[in-house]
Amino acid sequence: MPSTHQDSTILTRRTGLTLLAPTFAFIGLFLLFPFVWVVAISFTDRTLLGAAAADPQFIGLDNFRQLFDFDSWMRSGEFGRSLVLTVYFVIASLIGQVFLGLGIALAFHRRKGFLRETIFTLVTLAWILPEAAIAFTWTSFLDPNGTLNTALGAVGLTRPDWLLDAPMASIVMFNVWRGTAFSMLLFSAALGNVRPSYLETADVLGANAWQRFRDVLLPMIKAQLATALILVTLWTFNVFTPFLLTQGGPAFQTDIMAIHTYRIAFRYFEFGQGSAIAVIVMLINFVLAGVYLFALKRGEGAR
Amino acid sequence: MNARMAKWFGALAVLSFAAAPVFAQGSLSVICRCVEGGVNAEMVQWLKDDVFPAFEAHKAEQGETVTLELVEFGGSDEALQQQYALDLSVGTGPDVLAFDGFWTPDFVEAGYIQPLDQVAGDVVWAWDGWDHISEGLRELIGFQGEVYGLGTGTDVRMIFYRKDLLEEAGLEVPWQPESWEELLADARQVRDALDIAPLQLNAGTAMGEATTMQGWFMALLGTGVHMYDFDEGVWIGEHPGILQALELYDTVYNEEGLGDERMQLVSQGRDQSFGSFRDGETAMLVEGDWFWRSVMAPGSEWEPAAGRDEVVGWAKMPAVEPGAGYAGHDFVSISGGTGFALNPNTADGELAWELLSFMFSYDMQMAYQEIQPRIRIRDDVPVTGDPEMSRMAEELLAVSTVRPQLPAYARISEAAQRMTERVVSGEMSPQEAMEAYADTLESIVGADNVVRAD
Amino acid sequence: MANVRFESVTKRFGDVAAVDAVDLDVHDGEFVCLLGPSGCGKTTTLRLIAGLETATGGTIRIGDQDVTRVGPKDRDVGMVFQDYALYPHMTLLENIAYPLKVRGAKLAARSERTREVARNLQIEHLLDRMPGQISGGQQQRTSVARAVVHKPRVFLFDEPLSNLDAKLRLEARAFLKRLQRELGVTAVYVTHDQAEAMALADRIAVMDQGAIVQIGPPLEVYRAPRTTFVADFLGSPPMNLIPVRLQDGVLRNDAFALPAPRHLRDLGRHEGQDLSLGVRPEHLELCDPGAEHAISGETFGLEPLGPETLVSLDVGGTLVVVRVFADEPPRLEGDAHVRVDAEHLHLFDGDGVRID
Amino acid sequence: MNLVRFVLARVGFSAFVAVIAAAFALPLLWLILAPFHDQATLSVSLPTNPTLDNFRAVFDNQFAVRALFVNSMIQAAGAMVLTTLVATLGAYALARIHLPGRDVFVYVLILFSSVVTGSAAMVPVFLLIFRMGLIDQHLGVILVFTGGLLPVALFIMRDFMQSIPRSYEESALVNGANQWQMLRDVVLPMTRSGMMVIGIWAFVNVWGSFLIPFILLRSPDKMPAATATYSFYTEAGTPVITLISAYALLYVIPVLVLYLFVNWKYGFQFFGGIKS
Repeated sequence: MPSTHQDSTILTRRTGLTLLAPTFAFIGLFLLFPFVWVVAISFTDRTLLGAAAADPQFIGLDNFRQLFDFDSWMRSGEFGRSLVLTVYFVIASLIGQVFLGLGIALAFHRRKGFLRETIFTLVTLAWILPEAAIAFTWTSFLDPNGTLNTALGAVGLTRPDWLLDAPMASIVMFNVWRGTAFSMLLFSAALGNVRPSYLETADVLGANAWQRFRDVLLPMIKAQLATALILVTLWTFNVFTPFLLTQGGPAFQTDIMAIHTYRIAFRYFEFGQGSAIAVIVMLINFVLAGVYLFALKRGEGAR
Repeated sequence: MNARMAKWFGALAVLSFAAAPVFAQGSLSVICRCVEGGVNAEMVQWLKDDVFPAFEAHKAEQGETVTLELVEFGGSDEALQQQYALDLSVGTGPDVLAFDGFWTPDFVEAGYIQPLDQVAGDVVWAWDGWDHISEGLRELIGFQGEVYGLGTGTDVRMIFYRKDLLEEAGLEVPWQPESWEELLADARQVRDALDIAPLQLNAGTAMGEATTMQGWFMALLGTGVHMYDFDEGVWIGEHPGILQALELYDTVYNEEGLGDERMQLVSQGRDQSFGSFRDGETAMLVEGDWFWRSVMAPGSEWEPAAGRDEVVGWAKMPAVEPGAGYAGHDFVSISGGTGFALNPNTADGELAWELLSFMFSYDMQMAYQEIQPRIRIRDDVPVTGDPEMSRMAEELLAVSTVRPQLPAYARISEAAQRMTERVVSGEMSPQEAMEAYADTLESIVGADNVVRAD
Repeated sequence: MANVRFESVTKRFGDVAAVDAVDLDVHDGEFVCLLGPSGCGKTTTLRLIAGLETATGGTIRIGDQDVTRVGPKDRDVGMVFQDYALYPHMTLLENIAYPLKVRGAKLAARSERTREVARNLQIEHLLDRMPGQISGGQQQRTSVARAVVHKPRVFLFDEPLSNLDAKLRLEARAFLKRLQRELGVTAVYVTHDQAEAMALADRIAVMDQGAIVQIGPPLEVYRAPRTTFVADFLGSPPMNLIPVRLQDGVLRNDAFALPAPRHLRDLGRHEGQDLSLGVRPEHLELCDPGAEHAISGETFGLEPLGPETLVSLDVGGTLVVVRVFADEPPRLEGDAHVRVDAEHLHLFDGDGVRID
Repeated sequence: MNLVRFVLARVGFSAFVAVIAAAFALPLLWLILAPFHDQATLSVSLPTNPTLDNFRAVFDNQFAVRALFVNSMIQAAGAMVLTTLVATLGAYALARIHLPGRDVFVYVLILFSSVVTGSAAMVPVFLLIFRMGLIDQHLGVILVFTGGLLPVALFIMRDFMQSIPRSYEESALVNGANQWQMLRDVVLPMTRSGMMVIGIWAFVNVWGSFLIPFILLRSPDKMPAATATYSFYTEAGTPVITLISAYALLYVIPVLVLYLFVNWKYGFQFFGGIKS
């Protein structure tokens, strides 16, 4: 019933707006303004260096047209290829992070103690340790003679040269390692809210583990699943850290969108074009978030 | 004197200082990509221990107080370039800027920097140092005949080789291939004898400009072609020479396994090539003199265990065949250079120039030479203390050329790196890679400014 | 102490009127229970008094003051929440003293008053504990202590006993009753439990769909429910309601025919109409088949409860419950027969309104 | 049969835990070992003659030491406090007052922030801070970070806010507290664990960031640790592994300490598991 009390007098509108004022100020200054600037600049040939820096011109949709130049856009290092690679990267990372995060959360659902603390701490550290430090240790981990291959060799598996032979797999692995904590914490909190009686009911009815998950837990964490999907998708689309491992290579095989944009904006200082990419990426993210939310709403409607 | 009095006196001192006549004092800041005890530590040492005290003393003799400040920049080259661009675009920044020569055109076109004489006035041309700087080196930091700064020095490129490995493979040392044919044949011999991939010619985008300078140019110039046609004023997009150079890469990395492509493609590849050379797994490595004087310097991380001077030799990079190289040379090399430019936003252009020219005085350059011997731009400053360095300067500067100082260079350089990467990784054939390169060129400078082989 | 007065108060959430033009007068020192099923508007009514909701229309007065637009902090009321809302980061002492603290009372005065109230509620020995460290009953008392500590003009209770188990609930009920008598404060108490309301209230206001259907002393409401809704809500088990038709002064149904009670003056107006016949289970009596005006039905179930037994009969498709006061449950099988005194019959018209 | 299943489940669980533990711990091995090698490489091995020389060399680099223990600390702590404060107040308001479209609002903000924190928005951010006169000041960095981190912080924080039963605040009001007393005495203490999560998250984001401090700061004595790592690179842009590894280890320690402290004191966890 409290949910109907939308206009509760806990906060007067005035206090509420006062509390929101700093938020609005920061958003206006440091989000809205740069955002509008980026959108505006995506229609110009603005650069940081060279003649166009001194006198940028409005060029309409040329930046976008150039990105979607279908003759060359699938070549290595070009926008189209980068988009395809990003889609691979996002889907693989998403599956990895969300499944692993959910798996760990489920494995330790209603468990306590040292084991849980250790695993949660390790996974969380992978998330929060600074990337400048992490990049080196991962380069070492993936080295042909690195820890990973040593471990693989010990159990009799092949020892690939990860960064050369399987660069995309490498950065997906890295990104899953880095990002699983968020899903894990999210699902762990969501599962914590499931009343034990629901599971016990399922037990009494003789459900096996999978049925218990599908019929009891899954419906209860559906909203969190959507959240995880949206945020992880968004973050993965924009994640730049793999740059520290591969710099987008070898041969642009890991030229994902953030790295691609970085190259255009930083190496070439082509801000117009870089902004155009940023705008497209945002539109894609916008659509994806919309799709997830729509699916969620429909799922709820059907229930 | 109690604390409160001290404060008052301090304030008074500041006031009187501020009220002093302008001509009697000034302050300047210098920025470089250098950190005490870190990157380019020698430059910090030179500036802080030699240049600054000497300049301050020099000005004090003239009755002027000058305070100098060094801004030690710890980021990458790209980052420094970007910071300059941002600062200069809003009219701030340190007075004297450490500057890479090939940045100049882009900065000029953006209107960020101005010629020395516009910043400091005609006093610039009265400097006696100009007599000791050759015509070609004056424009290390220049564009379209204007000079924006002074270069600290230049460099040359060559093939470094492991004497021990070559001997082991039955080659004669000192070694000097006269053609690509010979180079490849000798590399094969080492490969077969020692079962290693002996040769590294830089490729790919991961090492950035190092690929263009130590790899692409060294191959391309050997075919007699440059990236730019200076007579016609156009970029060369397609050319038999380009194809030939790409085929060299193809031969080395793909067809014959003479080189290990891994080191060219992964992000820490250049390091690995250093390590591989140190550990005797690479026998021939195309690098710049910096590799000799700094990377393998005695006592450093990358020095071979047996000692640099014992096991490392160097050979000139041959053209395809004698006389076929750029400008008809038998051997090829390319030179670049970094230096210092003046910030047009400086409060006192004349003073800034005074400092800059002081840094490039004979005495100061000799002092630098003691800290770090290398090829300086003053012809009266010899490379002291390292006979090999002197020999490199002597033999290679004669055949060396420079990059096109043009606004689009940075991007086109990247396109060339990408072209080599596409071939080395096997993504494209040399022909396809060249066509893609020409397409990129057209999108950067426009089809009118690119030559293609119809 | 003060009275509370609602004048045509309305509260809308969007299109829904949770409280619809309610008039209510709670006298000084009176204990009024708002009783009704969930969603009937009783909690909203309470929150309107507290100031946690702002009325969409009408006037609310506490004492002489018009508080319709006054914020909760200036209404000087005390409230016990359903979940107690004890601050988990404060000790019991800090929790109870909180109303004094925000009113600027000095620490010493705060502590003294808090101890006094705590002693009264027998939780003085717990004052240093955190809310998570005490039992539900103790939490409930702490919550009451916090509500009374600053001597508010009105007490508000929002189903304060619903989170307690049955035994504790009875205890707490008695305790609250005593406390209210001792303090003599004006209290408004929201519950959906009719027994609680009967036990505690001076007057019960039964609410349905945002309106007060009936208000009066518990027994009066029990004895003369204004509508079938009230009749059905009060009493456990509730009043039996059987559909009948009034024809020629006789109440007819497929299963029986009873003469209409004569004391109902307005009955004449309902001749030929479908009505509801109401009779409480305790007013039905098992009898022989041949007894006058006996109602027959098939035995449906027996629920022995100790001092009494509930017998349910299927009378022409309607389940009728009979309360039999006897230690030993009656032996019944097949058809059974009951009778009722005319004076205990209630009649409700087609709209469910009582016919007097 | 049941026993077999039980044993299998135990074994499966143990194997799962072992694999997860190894997968998340092994990549960190180098970070722990390399700094103690006299000649570090990218491969992992126990140092044969462990040395602290690398740390000594790192501490000789005044620039890097100052960057880590002063500048990074100021910027990360500053952004942490500001982000947490602004996000907590904002999220609370969003959770408790009805603004049309507030859910979409937060999502749109997150989308914006992903654009703005990317490299494309570097120039407007620089120009903005320049006009505000905050170039080369810690405050400029802190403000920009706060703006960038705010949307996600709001999003996560709102979850914590919504998990507080309203009755706590209502009881505070009925008890006579005004809105600010209610905020101070009830809301803020009750969302402390959420603030800790947001705080750590903001801290580590700033602690590890390179780009923003880099374009907004000028003096070397204000640069944070992420930029200082470059001072352990050679002229050619190749890392000096021995020093980098030692610096990297020093670099992670504050984050580690902060995390362990908060996890021990408040628990590092989300509340209801943020719903969209």
